[in-house]
Amino acid sequence: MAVRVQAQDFDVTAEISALTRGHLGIGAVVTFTGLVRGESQGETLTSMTLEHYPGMTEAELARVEAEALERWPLAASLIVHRIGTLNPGDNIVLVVTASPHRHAAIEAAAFLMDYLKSRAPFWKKETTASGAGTWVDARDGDAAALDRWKHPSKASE
Amino acid sequence: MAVRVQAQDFDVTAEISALTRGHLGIGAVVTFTGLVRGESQGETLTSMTLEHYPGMTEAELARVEAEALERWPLAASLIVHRIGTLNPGDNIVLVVTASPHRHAAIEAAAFLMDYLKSRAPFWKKETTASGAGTWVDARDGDAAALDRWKHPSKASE
Amino acid sequence: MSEPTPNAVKLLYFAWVREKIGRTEEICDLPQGIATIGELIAWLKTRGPGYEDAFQRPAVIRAAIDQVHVKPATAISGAREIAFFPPVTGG
Amino acid sequence: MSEPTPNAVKLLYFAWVREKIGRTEEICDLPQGIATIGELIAWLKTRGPGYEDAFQRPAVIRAAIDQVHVKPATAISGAREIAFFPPVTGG
Repeated sequence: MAVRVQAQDFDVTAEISALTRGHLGIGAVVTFTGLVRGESQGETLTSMTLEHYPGMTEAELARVEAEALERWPLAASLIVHRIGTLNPGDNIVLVVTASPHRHAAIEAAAFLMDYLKSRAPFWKKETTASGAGTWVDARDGDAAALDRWKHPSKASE
Repeated sequence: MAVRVQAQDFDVTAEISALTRGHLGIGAVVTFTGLVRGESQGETLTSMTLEHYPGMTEAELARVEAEALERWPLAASLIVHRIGTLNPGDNIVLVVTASPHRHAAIEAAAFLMDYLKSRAPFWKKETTASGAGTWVDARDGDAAALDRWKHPSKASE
Repeated sequence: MSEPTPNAVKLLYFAWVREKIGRTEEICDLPQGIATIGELIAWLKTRGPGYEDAFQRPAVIRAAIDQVHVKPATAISGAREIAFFPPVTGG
Repeated sequence: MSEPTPNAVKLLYFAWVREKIGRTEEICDLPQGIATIGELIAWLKTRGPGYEDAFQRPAVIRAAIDQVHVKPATAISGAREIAFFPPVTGG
């Protein structure tokens, strides 16, 4: 039950260990890691810079996490989001969910990513080989991904 | 694109790194880790022993993985399953999926776990504090979990 | 920075909204008659070329009052901090 | 262990099927007339108390021919290796 916004990298194994140690009721841990891809719309990416809204970011991530905890019986969860300038292949975001059984952990991780992407105040600026810096546009698919959580009977399938 | 059956533990970070290094098209990595829980039907668990069918296990895991690769555009995937005697809190199984976008990675990881649980020839024997060794019964829920992948329109929601 | 007066509000800008306006934040004394986020955007747009550029398509502007997402019709009365930014792209 | 003769097949047992029968594997000369997995189970059941106990509820017995899952009605002709086990519980 924690959210962190940080410039430094994270270690998935270490985060899982810290989250599950001593919780012998946990049978399933799911992690989602988002990475900087090496190209954007056909152009080679040289770096990506993440801006955020300090204060609101942490508050919004905590609200998203609280909503997941209301919907699924999670034993533990974690959201870590990096800020600053990152290179292709670098980690951007980590979501970890832990629960007694696997389906809750998997669904909650998917939910956290969909909600985080639509609500947490981060903005990505990509720099390509040509030197141009471009703010990434929000994807229509992300809004559609969000919609499915509004129909509990579908989301639980 | 690999499956391993082994007695020793695995390191999630190391497995992710090995799988994604140099693949700059990967934007999303999902891991599922199954852990030995500390109790079973109200009794304290002291250990769990995993038996398997050498040869068929690897073949079946490879078939399950091949099916996931046919259904989702995965850039990389991995299944690691431990055998032998494990203690509460120990890792049992790891599934890793990597893809350009997150939904494919999440769905494929869920699929791999559901299929692996119903098809890979492993059997768990639990030892409880009272000293009794009991073979774990297959759960009805696992068969139901499998069914949802037979309706592509539902599974892709 | 001095404390805002009762009629003043802190405005924050992020990403390309920030770049177009050319500033990260400012304390603004709002004129009478501005009741909602949408009305505030319409007024900000008149404050110069940078603002006009930033707010030329209100449909792609998102806003937060005191660090909570709000809609264009949301009342701003009582707000201490109002932020404007493009649709978020984290994750 | 000698190579199986043309009429012989290697049988493998796992988990509680193995424990009840008391062996991991054996090479068996099958009598004439056993065409399917279901028929093989019915015959194995007659081979002693351990087998009878292991196969008393055929509905909970799973089988594989040459390391591929099969059904009770599957023909066994040509099989080199036939395994019997409870429903799997890995993962």
